[in-house]
Amino acid sequence: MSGLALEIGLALLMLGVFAVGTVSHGDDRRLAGLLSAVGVLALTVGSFFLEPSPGGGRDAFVLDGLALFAKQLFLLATFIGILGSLSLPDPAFRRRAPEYYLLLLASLLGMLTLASARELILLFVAFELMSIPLYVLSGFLKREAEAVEAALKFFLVGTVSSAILAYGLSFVYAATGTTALAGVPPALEAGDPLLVLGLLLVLGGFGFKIAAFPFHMWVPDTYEAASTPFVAWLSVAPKAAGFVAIFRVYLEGVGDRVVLWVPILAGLAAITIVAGNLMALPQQNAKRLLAYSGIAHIGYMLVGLAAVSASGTAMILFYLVAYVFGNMGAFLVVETVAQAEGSVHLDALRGLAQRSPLLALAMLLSLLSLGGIPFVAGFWAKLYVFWAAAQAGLYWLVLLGAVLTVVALFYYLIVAKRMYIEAPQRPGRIAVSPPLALAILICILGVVGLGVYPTPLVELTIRVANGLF
Amino acid sequence: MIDAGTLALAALGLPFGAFVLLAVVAPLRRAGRAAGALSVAAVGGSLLAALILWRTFPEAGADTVELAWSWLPAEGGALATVGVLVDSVAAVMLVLVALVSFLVQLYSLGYLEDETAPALGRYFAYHSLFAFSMIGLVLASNFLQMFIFWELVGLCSYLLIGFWYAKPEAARAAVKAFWVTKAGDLGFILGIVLLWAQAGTFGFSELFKMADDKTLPLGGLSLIMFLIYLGAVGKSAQFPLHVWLPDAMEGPTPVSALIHAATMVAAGVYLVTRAYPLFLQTPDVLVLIGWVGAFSALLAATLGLVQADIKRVLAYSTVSQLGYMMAALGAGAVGAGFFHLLTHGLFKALLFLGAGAVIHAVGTNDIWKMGRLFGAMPQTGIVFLVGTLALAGIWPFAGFFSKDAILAGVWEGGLTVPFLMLALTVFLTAFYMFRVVFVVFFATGHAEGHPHDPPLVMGGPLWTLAGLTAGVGILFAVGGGGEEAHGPSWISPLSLGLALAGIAFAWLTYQRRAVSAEMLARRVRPLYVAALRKFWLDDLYGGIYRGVILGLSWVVGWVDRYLVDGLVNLASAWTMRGGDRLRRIQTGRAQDYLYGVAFGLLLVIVWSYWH
Amino acid sequence: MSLEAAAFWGLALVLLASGLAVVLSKNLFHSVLYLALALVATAGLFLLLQAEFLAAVQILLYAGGVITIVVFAIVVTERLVGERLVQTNRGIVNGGLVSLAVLIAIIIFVTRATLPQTPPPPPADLTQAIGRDLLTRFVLPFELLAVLFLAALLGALFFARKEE
Amino acid sequence: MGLNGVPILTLITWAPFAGAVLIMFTARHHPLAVRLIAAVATGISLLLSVVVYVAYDADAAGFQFYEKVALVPLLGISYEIGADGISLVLVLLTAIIIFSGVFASWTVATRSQEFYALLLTLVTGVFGVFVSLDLFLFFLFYELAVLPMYLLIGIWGTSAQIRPRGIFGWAIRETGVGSKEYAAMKLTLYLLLGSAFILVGILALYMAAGGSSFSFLEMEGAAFDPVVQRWVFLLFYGGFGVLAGIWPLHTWSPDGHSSAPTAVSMLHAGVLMKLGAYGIVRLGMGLLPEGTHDWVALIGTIATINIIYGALSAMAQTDLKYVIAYSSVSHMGIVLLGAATLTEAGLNGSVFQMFAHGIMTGLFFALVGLVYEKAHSREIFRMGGFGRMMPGIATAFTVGGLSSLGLPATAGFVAEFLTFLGAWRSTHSWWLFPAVAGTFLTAVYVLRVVKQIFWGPAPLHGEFHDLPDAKGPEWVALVLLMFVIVLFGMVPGLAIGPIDTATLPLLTRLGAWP
Amino acid sequence: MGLQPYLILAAVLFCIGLFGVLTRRNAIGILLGIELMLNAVNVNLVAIARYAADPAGLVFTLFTISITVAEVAVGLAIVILIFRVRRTVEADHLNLLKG
Repeated sequence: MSGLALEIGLALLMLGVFAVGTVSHGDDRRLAGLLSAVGVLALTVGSFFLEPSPGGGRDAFVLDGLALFAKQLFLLATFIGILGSLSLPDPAFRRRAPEYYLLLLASLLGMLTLASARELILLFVAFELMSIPLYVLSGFLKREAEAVEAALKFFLVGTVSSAILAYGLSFVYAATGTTALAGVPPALEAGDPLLVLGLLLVLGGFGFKIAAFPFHMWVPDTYEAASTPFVAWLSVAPKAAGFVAIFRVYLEGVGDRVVLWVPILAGLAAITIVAGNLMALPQQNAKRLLAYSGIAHIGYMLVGLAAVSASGTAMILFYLVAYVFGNMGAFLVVETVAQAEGSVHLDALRGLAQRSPLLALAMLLSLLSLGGIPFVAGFWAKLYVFWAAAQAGLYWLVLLGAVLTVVALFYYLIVAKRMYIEAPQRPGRIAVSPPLALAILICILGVVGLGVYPTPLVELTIRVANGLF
Repeated sequence: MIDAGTLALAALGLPFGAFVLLAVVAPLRRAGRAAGALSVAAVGGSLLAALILWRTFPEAGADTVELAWSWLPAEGGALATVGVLVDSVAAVMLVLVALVSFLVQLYSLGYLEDETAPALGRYFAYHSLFAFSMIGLVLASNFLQMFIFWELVGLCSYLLIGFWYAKPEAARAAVKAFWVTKAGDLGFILGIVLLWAQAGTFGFSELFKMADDKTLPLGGLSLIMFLIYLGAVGKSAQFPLHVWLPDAMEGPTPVSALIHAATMVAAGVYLVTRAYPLFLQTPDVLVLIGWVGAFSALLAATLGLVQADIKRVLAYSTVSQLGYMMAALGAGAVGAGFFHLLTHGLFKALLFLGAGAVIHAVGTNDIWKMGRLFGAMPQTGIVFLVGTLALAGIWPFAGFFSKDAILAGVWEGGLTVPFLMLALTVFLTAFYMFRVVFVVFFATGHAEGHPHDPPLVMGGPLWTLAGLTAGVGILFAVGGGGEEAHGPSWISPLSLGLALAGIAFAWLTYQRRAVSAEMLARRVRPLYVAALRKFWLDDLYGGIYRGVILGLSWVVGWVDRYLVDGLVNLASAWTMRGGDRLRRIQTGRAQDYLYGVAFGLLLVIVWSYWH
Repeated sequence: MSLEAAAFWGLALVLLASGLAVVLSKNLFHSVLYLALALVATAGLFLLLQAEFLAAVQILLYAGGVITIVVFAIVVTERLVGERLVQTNRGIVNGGLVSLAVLIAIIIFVTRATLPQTPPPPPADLTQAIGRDLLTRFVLPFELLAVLFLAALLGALFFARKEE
Repeated sequence: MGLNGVPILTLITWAPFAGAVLIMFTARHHPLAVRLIAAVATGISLLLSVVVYVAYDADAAGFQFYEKVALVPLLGISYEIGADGISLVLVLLTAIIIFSGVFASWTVATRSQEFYALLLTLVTGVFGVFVSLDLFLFFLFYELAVLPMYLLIGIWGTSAQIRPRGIFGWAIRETGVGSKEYAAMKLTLYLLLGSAFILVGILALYMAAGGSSFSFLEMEGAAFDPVVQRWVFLLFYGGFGVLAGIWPLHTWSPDGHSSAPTAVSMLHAGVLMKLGAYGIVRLGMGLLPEGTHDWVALIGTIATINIIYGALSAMAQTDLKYVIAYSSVSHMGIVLLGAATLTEAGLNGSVFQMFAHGIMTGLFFALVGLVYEKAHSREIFRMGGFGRMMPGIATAFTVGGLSSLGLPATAGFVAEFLTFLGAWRSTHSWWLFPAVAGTFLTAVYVLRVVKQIFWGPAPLHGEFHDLPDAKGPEWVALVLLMFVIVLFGMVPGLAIGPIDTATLPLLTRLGAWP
Repeated sequence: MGLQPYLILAAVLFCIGLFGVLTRRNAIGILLGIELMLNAVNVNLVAIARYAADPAGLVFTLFTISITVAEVAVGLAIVILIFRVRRTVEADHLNLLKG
């Protein structure tokens, strides 16, 4: 079954990493990481040779356009994440590299499957496979009190959300009488209250994964304490997976009844945007800042979701790609600076433009992209999402989002101020390890490339999204 | 034979060329005397053109010559044009302006010989600009163009009053002059705008034609003409906007002679004369003009009584004489008013230049620091006396005829009370002018240094003007005058008698000391104090400026910074504070995060109930 | 009341009572024991629902596996800390209100739904069907579950292992 | 395409950007080269603007030098540019201001390479806005024109001292009023807030027009629903109004302009504020005639508030740059008042005022920059007697001041006078009176400042000795600007000719002509 | 005997679990609450499967039970780790990260 090629390939890769882990000894076992990077890259490249097959029907596992697109996105993000992780200085990441990468890949396997899952059990298992390694990974620096605490919080919130998700899925199952997602549209058509209840509960579960307000509360703590490259990856890949799952459950094949979700999603989008942006304002820790800004971004994606249309879905996909590049770029620059300065406080970025102009430029571009400024990817992302919402007539939401963008720019500009306006605390360039530099480069190329010429990707996402409706 | 239009353009263009050269070619300007020579030559050319124009005018077949070019294009023809309009009034006025400008500039070469070369260059640049502007005003063919040049002469006045800008008084006086005249100009421009909206044109010819044909819509015309008249009030220093003129004496004396006596201040009178066909449609405004003119004349005369500064006396007398002209216009004696404008231009320029020669010689403006100067500078004394006699209205000097004509005109116009005020002013004028003459030239006193008559470059203009003052008068005395005095025959003796009485009284008081000036002052103490304090008008305006305008600006500035902008800052501070508050829900306790999840769940469910 | 109903209400009573005891008991050890009771009661319910296989799994995996791990963890940590673990509740009113609200919300939906009043006859061989499905229809999640266990194991080991 | 096949508007627009790129990549560590490249790049724009200006065919009217390249066909976004009379005048204004701005900031010392690069990038945005015929392109250029401002002010700006008092004192303290960082942030955020409204408006129009094209010309043909018109117009008015400095959304401008470095203040007050007014006229009035009629009373009334309030605020300031900045607020009132009259004279006056005020305020800020650079003070009442030391600057300042108070023979008069005519002919003729009163207030504060700084004796504390006059490259800026002020004041037909060809079609669309 | 009592029973159980999760001070206590919630899910699933006569629901239950065990394992490992690092499992005391 060629549909499973990527998953099988990944499983083989995990086997290889596992083997390396058992074979290698000593304090530096990063060979596993290298192998993972190469493997994921190979899978990424390979994924572009796969042909999507039309989905639909009652297949539990489909490789339609959406699935393939999502998988490519996960693979790419993981590749960047692994590149970023390769130069992590803490001994734990060297000595325990096989565990680290194996867990990462396990979670990736969960995402890949989740993107294809059209069946409740598969969905749930994939969701859990994605989540459980993340709890471990976020506490990977297990001798640091913060990391462990973050892992516990992440775990507790995550498990409760899993319980809610499972509970919701049980109601969905009750209403449809089948575990296939194909049973959802007819049941929705019938207006079964159990289905509505189930889907609302499921939304709570997914809300945790995508970190929508108020399910977001684990995010800042986890981001602050966990290792930055992992967080960079955590902040994009699982969220993307969450969105794909949402598309599958709430939009695929639902037809007209889809408008049922508009008020809830629009409301969720609104409070997420507002809360995320406001809470980001007073942050002085770069990672926390990015965490809250990430929450706000989820809000913007929810704006697209609230449009419950093919274009809205397409624009979320586009947004996700832009977000992968922009957000990972920003996190990785923070990591680079942190490795040199030993701090992720915003003060560490002071005068970066005069110390390492290119690094500062990379950060600036990432931030501008996140802020939604023209000529970088994020602008189109926001624009397209707004466009989709405007199509759906949600002008109030567009206006709210646009106005809150200004608040967001405030804290992005504060970072820009540190880098460009303030004088450096210390002289000297900041050393960047090659893999990290490569990762940042990929992100920036993505940000600028999409900013300058977004059309092909937009067309692709629209094609992909049209398959859902 | 050069046609009138070309001549007018030449008269206009020469000073402009000189100004542009001086403004752009910095080395020439910094050369000082060369700049002066260029400026004088240019205005001399203008004078020549003006004279030819005057002598050859009217051209055959037309009593007006008009040239026009589009200035503000608009759909369906120009919204406004620029051009020249020459008629007999403009031609005569042109000669006066060019002549006085020429003489004053010449005089300035001597008067300002101590100035540094760049300053002198600047001075003549301004003068060229003034000559251009004033000629442009005279030749203006429409209200808009007149307003443009009207403002430009105001600008020159401002620049020249502030010529010695390092002197705080000069700086203050310049700004004050600008502000006060500008206040009047607000009315002028409002009037123009309203008139355009009413009549659809700015052009004098078109407007006069409409007035002739009775096609001019009369609704609101009174208001319009009143507003336009306000411009004249400011420029011609009519009550209550006369306060800037005495202060304007801080400028160099030749400037006072040219701008603040002979030409610019007369622009208001010229404006009313020019627009007379329109004013004729609004008799109510004319009556107002007459009353205000007469009142200004009397008020300024009383103020002139108590001044110690020779130039200020002359300044008040200028206000007073302008009041005469306005009164004449208001009474319908437009010819008399314009005639007085011309004669006054000559003898007041003469007086100022004479005063300038005195000041130049003794180094002070204070008449009490002068005395017995006639012996030291007899030429100056003679020309000053000529000017004074003309101003006082003594036969056969020019002022006698023009003033007579005005008195007659006002009487005929039925403005009895203004007539009485003007008659009283005749007495006062003679008194305060001869007060100056006696104190400065004849009475005991002591002037510092060694005063002497001015050099030829200053003396020449003085004698020229004196000659003209006397000459024009004698011409009228012999020829019976072009401007007939239509009034009853008792007016001439009355005015002459009043003037002579004034002279006699001044002689008694200041020469013979038979009457004590102090005692006089004590007798009319309230009036004396009021005159000393300029009837508190300056204080009133100062109060309005500081209390109303600056006070309002302080309030608005406060509101802007602390209320309007304060609200903006409040919004941003609240946003930040809101963020700070909101992030406190992020307590760090895992269970509070779980509450978050539970709340989210409830939120979603409740929300779906609602929709 | 049928026997089935009686059994149901009995089991429900036990289940809820032990559930409440789990979340309210002061002694952590007791809580765990009550949880075991609840799980067993659940297994009883499963039996009532004719899911014998699941009842077995429930008892073996849950009441056996989970409880053992938890007890083990308690013992380990108590030894680490060197004192008894006391278990109290915080913000009972708030927690109670929120939980009650959620409960009401769910029940409103549930009561609105039209639900089957009588169970259909059970399939002939349910356990066999489960086994068959597990290895055919649900083979993919089954495989994934293996990876999941691997990852969880790896993680648990990584955390639990004492280094240096 | 373009002029005789030459994409001349594109050249004008992108020449500065090319200069910026060139500066970043070639002129590292060569300050003089940086300036020369900047001067040449903006010089090219200026030259070509004049060429375009001359080549414009007033008889044909409409949008000329048209270029179109599809950008995102999917959404109907294209690179579509062209210029009509209004655009032409504003392009010329921009070219003049930036060209003189390059010279006025010749002495920027720190990080001059980045400074000029950012400045030139910004200018490309401004040019782009004025020639865009695609709403989306318009928006892109608009953002490009706003963003570099943050760094330009933040890095090269100067702070003022403001002691927080008053009723919202704590909020003012908390936000750090007065510092350049505050000003930069406030300006950027405020303007981006405006752009958020604009974006929503543009999207709404796009949807209402069928959702297939952002082209201005195509939207002109669409008849929008009155309700759409009403609300979208309000969005545009609010959004662009921020940039145009309408009361009470103007408070970013004094802080921003005062803190910005010379060339940036020139560009910002001189051109960018016009961009807001241009947006209201072009997009708001041009596309939404019924919406315009709905709101025109409000616009005009707020404009009169701007005039009076701005002038009074300017009078209350003690910081020279703030005076000039508030005078911009006041003068932008004239621009919007002219537009709100919906008359030929008023609209021509409005556009002419955009030009006139741009040049005049550019001159002002250039001068203030010079004064500050030499005297290191902006406190009006600490200075005095500078006329003796810097006669050239004093003269130029006076010329600027006279234009600002609407003295005839300067460009300012023509604009104000036309606006007056329009105001009285409009349906709200009372607008005339505050507008005229504003000119008097302007005379009061401008002459007061001139007198205080340049006239009178030098202050006793002797802080200001031997201050040099402007020199060398700085004169280029001053003379050019003074020349333009006087030229257009004496021959207003130069600008009004082309402007009129653009305002009449606009008025026809608005049903106000004939 | 309909499905409804089962669902309501599960709901009550779920909410008791939720209550535990929200109020227990001890991390292990919270874990126990989660167990109750998941157990409620199982009750739900089995009951529904019974009334739908569908073995898929039972398979689902099998998976949830297994996953629960895995989660508990990871969770307890984290708890033990916390004990080791911080000497406490009081959820209230774990607030190094906040804001």
